[in-house]
Amino acid sequence: MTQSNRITGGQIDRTKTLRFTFDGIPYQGHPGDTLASALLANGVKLMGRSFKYHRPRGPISAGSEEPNALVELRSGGRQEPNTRATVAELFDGLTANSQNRWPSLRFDAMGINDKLSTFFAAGFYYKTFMWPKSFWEKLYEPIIRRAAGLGSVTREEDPDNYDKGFLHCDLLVIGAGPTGLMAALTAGRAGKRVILADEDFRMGGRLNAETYAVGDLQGADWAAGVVAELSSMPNLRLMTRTTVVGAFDHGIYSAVERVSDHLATPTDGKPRQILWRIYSGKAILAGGATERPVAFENNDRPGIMMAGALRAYANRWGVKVGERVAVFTNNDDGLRTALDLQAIGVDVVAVIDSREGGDLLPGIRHLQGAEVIDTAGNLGLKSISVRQANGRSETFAVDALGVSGGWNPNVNIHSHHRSRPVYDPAIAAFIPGKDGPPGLLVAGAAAGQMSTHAALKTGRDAAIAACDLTNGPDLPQAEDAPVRITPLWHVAHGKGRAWIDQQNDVTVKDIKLAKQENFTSVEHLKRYTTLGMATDQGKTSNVIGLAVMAELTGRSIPETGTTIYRPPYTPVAMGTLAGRSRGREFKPFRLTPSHHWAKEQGAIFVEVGNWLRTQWVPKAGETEWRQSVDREVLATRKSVGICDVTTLGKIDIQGTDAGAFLDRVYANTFSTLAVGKCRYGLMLREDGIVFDDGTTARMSPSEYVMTTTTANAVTVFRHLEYCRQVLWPDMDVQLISTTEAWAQFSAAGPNARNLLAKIVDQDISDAAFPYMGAGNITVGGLRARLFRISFSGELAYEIAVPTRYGDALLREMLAKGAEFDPIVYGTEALGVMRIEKGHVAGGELNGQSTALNMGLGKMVSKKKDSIGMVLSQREGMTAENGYRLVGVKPVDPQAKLTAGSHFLEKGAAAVAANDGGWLTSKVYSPHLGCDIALGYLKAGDTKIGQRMRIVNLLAGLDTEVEIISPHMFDPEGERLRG
Amino acid sequence: MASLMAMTALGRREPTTVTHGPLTITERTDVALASVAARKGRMADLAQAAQAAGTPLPGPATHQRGTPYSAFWTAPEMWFVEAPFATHELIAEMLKAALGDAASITEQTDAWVAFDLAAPDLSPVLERLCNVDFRHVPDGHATRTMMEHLGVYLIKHGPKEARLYGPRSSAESLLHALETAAHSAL
Amino acid sequence: MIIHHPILGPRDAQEFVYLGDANLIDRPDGMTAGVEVFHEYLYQRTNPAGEHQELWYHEQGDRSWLVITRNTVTHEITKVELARDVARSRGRSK
Amino acid sequence: MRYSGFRVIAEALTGHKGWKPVWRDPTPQAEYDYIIIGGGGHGLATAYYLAKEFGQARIAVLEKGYLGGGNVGRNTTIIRSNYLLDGNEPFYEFSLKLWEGLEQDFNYNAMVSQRGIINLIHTDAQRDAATRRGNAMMMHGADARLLSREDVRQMYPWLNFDNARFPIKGALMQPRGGTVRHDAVAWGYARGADRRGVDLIQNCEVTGMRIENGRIRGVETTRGFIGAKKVGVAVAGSSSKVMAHAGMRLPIESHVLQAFVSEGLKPLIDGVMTFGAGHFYVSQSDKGGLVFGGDIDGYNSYAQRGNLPVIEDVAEGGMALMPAIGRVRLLRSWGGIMDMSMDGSPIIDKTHVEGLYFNGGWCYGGFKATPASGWAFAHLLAKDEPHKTATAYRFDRFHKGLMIDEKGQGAQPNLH
Repeated sequence: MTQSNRITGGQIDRTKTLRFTFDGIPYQGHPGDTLASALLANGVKLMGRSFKYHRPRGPISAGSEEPNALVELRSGGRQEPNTRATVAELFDGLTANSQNRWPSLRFDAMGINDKLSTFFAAGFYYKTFMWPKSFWEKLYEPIIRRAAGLGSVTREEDPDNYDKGFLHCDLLVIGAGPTGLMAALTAGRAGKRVILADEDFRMGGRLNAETYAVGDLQGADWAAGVVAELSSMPNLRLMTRTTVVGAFDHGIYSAVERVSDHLATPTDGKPRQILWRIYSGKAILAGGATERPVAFENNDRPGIMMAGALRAYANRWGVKVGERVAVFTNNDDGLRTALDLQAIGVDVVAVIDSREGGDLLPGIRHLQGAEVIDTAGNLGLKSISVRQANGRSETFAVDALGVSGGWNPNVNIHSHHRSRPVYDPAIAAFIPGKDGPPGLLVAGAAAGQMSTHAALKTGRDAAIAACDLTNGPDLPQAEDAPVRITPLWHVAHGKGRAWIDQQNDVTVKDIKLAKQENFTSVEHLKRYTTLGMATDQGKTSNVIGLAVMAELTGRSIPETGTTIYRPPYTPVAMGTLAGRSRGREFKPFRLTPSHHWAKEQGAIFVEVGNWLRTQWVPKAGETEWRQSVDREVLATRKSVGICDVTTLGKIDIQGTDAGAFLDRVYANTFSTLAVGKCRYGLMLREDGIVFDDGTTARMSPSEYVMTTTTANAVTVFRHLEYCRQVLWPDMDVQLISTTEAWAQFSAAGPNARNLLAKIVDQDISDAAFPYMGAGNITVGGLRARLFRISFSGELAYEIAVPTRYGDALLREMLAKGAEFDPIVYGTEALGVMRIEKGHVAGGELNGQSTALNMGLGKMVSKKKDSIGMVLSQREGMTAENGYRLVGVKPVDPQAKLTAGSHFLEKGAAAVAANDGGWLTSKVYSPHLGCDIALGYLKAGDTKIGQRMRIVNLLAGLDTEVEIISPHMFDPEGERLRG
Repeated sequence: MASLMAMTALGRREPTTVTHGPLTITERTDVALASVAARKGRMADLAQAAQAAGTPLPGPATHQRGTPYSAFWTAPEMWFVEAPFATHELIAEMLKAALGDAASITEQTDAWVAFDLAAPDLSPVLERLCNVDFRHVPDGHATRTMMEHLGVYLIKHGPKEARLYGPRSSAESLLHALETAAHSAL
Repeated sequence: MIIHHPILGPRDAQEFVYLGDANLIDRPDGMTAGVEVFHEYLYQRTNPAGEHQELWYHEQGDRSWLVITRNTVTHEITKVELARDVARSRGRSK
Repeated sequence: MRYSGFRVIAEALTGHKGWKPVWRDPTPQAEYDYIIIGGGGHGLATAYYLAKEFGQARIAVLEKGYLGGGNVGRNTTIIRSNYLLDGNEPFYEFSLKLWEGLEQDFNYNAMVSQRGIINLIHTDAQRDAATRRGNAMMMHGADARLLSREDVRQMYPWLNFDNARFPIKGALMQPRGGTVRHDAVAWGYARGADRRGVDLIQNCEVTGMRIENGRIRGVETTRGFIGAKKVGVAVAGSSSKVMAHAGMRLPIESHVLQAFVSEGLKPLIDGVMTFGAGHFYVSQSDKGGLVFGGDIDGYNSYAQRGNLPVIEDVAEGGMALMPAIGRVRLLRSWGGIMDMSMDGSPIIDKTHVEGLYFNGGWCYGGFKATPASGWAFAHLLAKDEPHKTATAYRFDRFHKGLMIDEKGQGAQPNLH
């Protein structure tokens, strides 16, 4: 199809032709086109359907404020719903489809809603669909949900990459129109580090859409010249296709750079978009202004658009939207459109000017004191009805109408800190109020300075102020026309609907109804009618909406107030906000020193925080995980097993006060611990709840090595720093984490010592290295550490070497100890053995339990002050019948237990009143030959030996169990002292 | 000295070098590292001993080169000291001998993976990874920062070269992040 | 937010971990104070809408605990001190 | 006037001339029996139930801004009763039952929609905790189901099952959980209260409390002194500010919680879903927008706006769970001020001042609690004793060591 509406001029490259399709129909355009300008050039005005009434719609703007021309861009995993055709850059092979219509854009069955619109008044759904009760979820809501929404989402993963980054500058200039260019030029020439960002793919802003001159150049050419100079400055960073979307605290702004959206697919896996966090000294908002419509009957037909947009399509894109055009305006800017269009030979049928008096435009039918009262044309504008000053009405056959209700400064970013814009009657619009983001200046049209001269001047002056300069460049000559406007918000006429928020189908009638029902506060108006809640966030509708409410209530616009804009300025893709943190890269991996060995063995890994730990190591022939775990447990208890325990937190604590410090942070005492020994330590929070536990060894009079649980390594370290810096700042204590510096392995089982004896250079006989001994040793001359501690209840040691030797140490232990058939066990077997021994871990250390609950009450020393000691004595935490840790086994050894099941007395109903507690951890014990568990049971210490039930209502399980001591294996601990 | 064979943080026998266009990333396994923290009220003694031992103790956010010891500031009255691994595998013991009880000294060599970054201009890659104003900060700037959820130390030796210390267990994730950023930016 | 670290200068607040009201510095002595006093210390907050002194930890930095004076309505930060110095000035020692 | 489908049709055919104001704009009287400070969800619900269920008269609600302008107007609209602890579960289950009959009760369609909520499970420890929780819920008469990985996959096959850093292993589901049109809740209660004679007074900020010999006499406001026999405070987010008028410090900090909505989309998610390996929860509104959120910003704030790191953190969680939403656009973000309490659970209690009652500390639990909170607070105000489902929500629980700490985080509000 030929570009029937393409005319001469504009900033498009006619030497290249781009092919694209819309709803499957092929069209052609040129580089420099947007999807909207290209479709208009091909005579296509109908681009979408509205949300509620499914009214046929075309674009009303040429920018990011567009509420109507939303399409599904691209396809497959790249399908992009709700994309504004007015900012989608044309590329060869672009495919777009209309959305929210069925079966087709021209014939949309849901158009029936428009005929029934009287039943769909604002908030009607709050008043009905309530009977019968069940019908809402079964009937009404499913229908509403199916009908709702605009574009549709793919179910495929987005194939493109996204990236993030950080930028720093003295001055961030938001918007590269005349204001922003002048500001950047001023600061740039002064040598400041400047970032100039603009959402458009061509800098120059409105100058690209206007015909008038700056200096002795066309505005667009002047802009190109400035851009060229700025590009040559090393201290300048020009960012086109970059929208500053949010203003955050202390000069931080977020910006989205669309790196590849103008390409069919990103080149070579480069990011589609980048989220930049910009750290600015100062910032200047030079975001320009947005033209707003006037509400009149049927003002939403394809072909009716903002006068400035009509002008932009002609001047920038060489497109005449219509053959016979009219303009409806309440201000001088609308007249520009008429003159520009006339100048390029478009038939301007009439200018409908709602104002009385003033000069008449030469050579154009200029009707003053007139208003457009209605329009006709279903899928595209055919005619408009005009009521003239004398009351006579006349109909004009036109296929395009430009509407100008005045221009709203783009205050959005300035209100991101909840600063309320203030009304300026001189331009009949809101300008930035007080208490905007500190360091943010506003200039040009965004500040209500509407002429080109004012833009250039305030842009320069803002840069001078922001950068503490004394002067700036001379200003080129430019038009300085005053704003002449007589506010007209809506045309009072007839019974038809006059649209205010076109996407959400909010009409003047809805505002009237809201007023009638006393939803008169602007917040209620917005929430009740959905005014300004659409994808354009009310850029074209909010102001006229509240102005109409002001008229209806007889209040002034300032009295009526305004809502504020929230981030983001324009919608931002989730992928961009997530950046590289996706899929497997969501969080970094932490790998243990034995990871590569375990991978060779085909081990199964489990996520523990960011760590990947070996869960079990299957051997040939093992088909079910329990086989592997049982084998690992039995082999360990029979001979020796090795487990990588590197993930446990290790903290080096040094200083002459280290012992006294540990007495404060642990509930039990460490200052009395002998050098070369270690001790189990219990750490409380200040509220008396158990925080963490682990063994801590004294390596020298002034050096301790603390171990923490894997889960709390970071929080314990933070807590210790807090204690030494904030609570006891004069204690001589220094801390550093050594978690990753040492590869640490547990060797457990009757042959643990025999195996290690073959590895280490020192005598580790029971006499030389007794239970709970600790010390520095060597392994073949290599510095190492040995701790005789046991989590499994076996004769056990933990041996540590510098991490780089961890893999070799493991292989060495397996090789040199071969005669003992050592096995490597994972976290599952570890869990089995610690539960058999009744040691608390994750399930018991739940942040809700006291030492008393765990049966460790005696460990909390009252002889000294320690974190949590006092508050652990509160009545509610020391009750006789409180939870106590118990062991549990089923009466029938075949019966299965589930962690999370609850205790009930025999015969008691499964209701909360009878809830006795719950199972915290459960495993199968190959030694006891049945499931065993630990649990917190009310007054559990008095119930040892009793029979109870544990129920799991989720699985319908109800099992008789025996309450036993948590120390289910070798309760006397003979093995570990062996 | 040890009979055990070392494995690099990336799980190989030999240090890894990867290049992405102009960027070269080199894993450094030949650096010994230890933390040195002044004991309470002993800063003067430490400074004296350090000077005698030829151990620089630079000011905040600074790295200072020396022979055999280089060092960078990590916290108030605390530094990381670097030395050649071949001669200083026992760096902690050596420093203890040199600095006495004026400081708490802890082995850190294997707590970290070290990457050297080299390119005609490192800023385009680093600005994708961390909020350090790499273009702006002076040579010898040493700071802790975050890259892809990982806490790292970044030392700027010049616009073309930097040293990165990251948590050893996440060496592969960190390298992946560096390569991804390089691919994206260069 | 940007926190002007007394030693390191401006740093992104993302590097810090927040704890809360700086009155947590004034921990009572557990050997003399009872539940009453500790309850007041640990649980009760002034929670002002305005200037607030609060504890932040530079976890992804130099591990300093800081006392930051920040306006909870505007987020403006007017003062940043090392918590250790503040603690000493409030009479804390060993 | 009574709302109904018939009424909607009749009005439509007669040009909607008959619709009456949903509430009056009364001028404050000199004195009331009950003054409720706070015209948000909880305050309006309290007034509604005081009038309707407890037969009280002469009630006023004082709102400093507009009705429903508190957190009821800025939240993610989720209702559920999937709590673990005895102190909480009966109360939230009571609330869910009230939700289930709410629209017929106050004759306003708040679109209570029980499309189910699932909490995803990614580790064995999470499954154990979910089992404990699910059983606790069922023992309190609530509904719960434990879903397998395959169950979840059947519901949402397009979630990240094959390339996940923390694979989905199942979920705890509460089929009766869901969402409600949040503004409509405030409007429905307001309309219901107004029709029962409650004076809803907007733009009326409380600036002081008149307390004589330990008894409340009334409140100073921007519209003058208003006397009252009893005063109930329900201003979550501003609790510390208001209670300071009575010289009280609270076990509460104010924190900002951001929430987000995407552009309107054709149906993608039916129910509510929470990610178990990151800070992300999501549902889809009847209008088509994805409504989602994550963790609080984490520092004391009254600013009603948040910062970028949390937005990124939430988006990372969203993309990790739902790789298909890469091109879905975040449309709007907002911030609500939460009363973060010292154990993550609320307070509904008397104070040391006779006649002064407090309702707050809701953390993120506030919206779903609205009906029960209003009912229980009305009960306390009218009968001077706590409602049976709210007996644990006392000030002195911290002193006695009876914290209701669902997350086990202890006395640090920003971790709850």
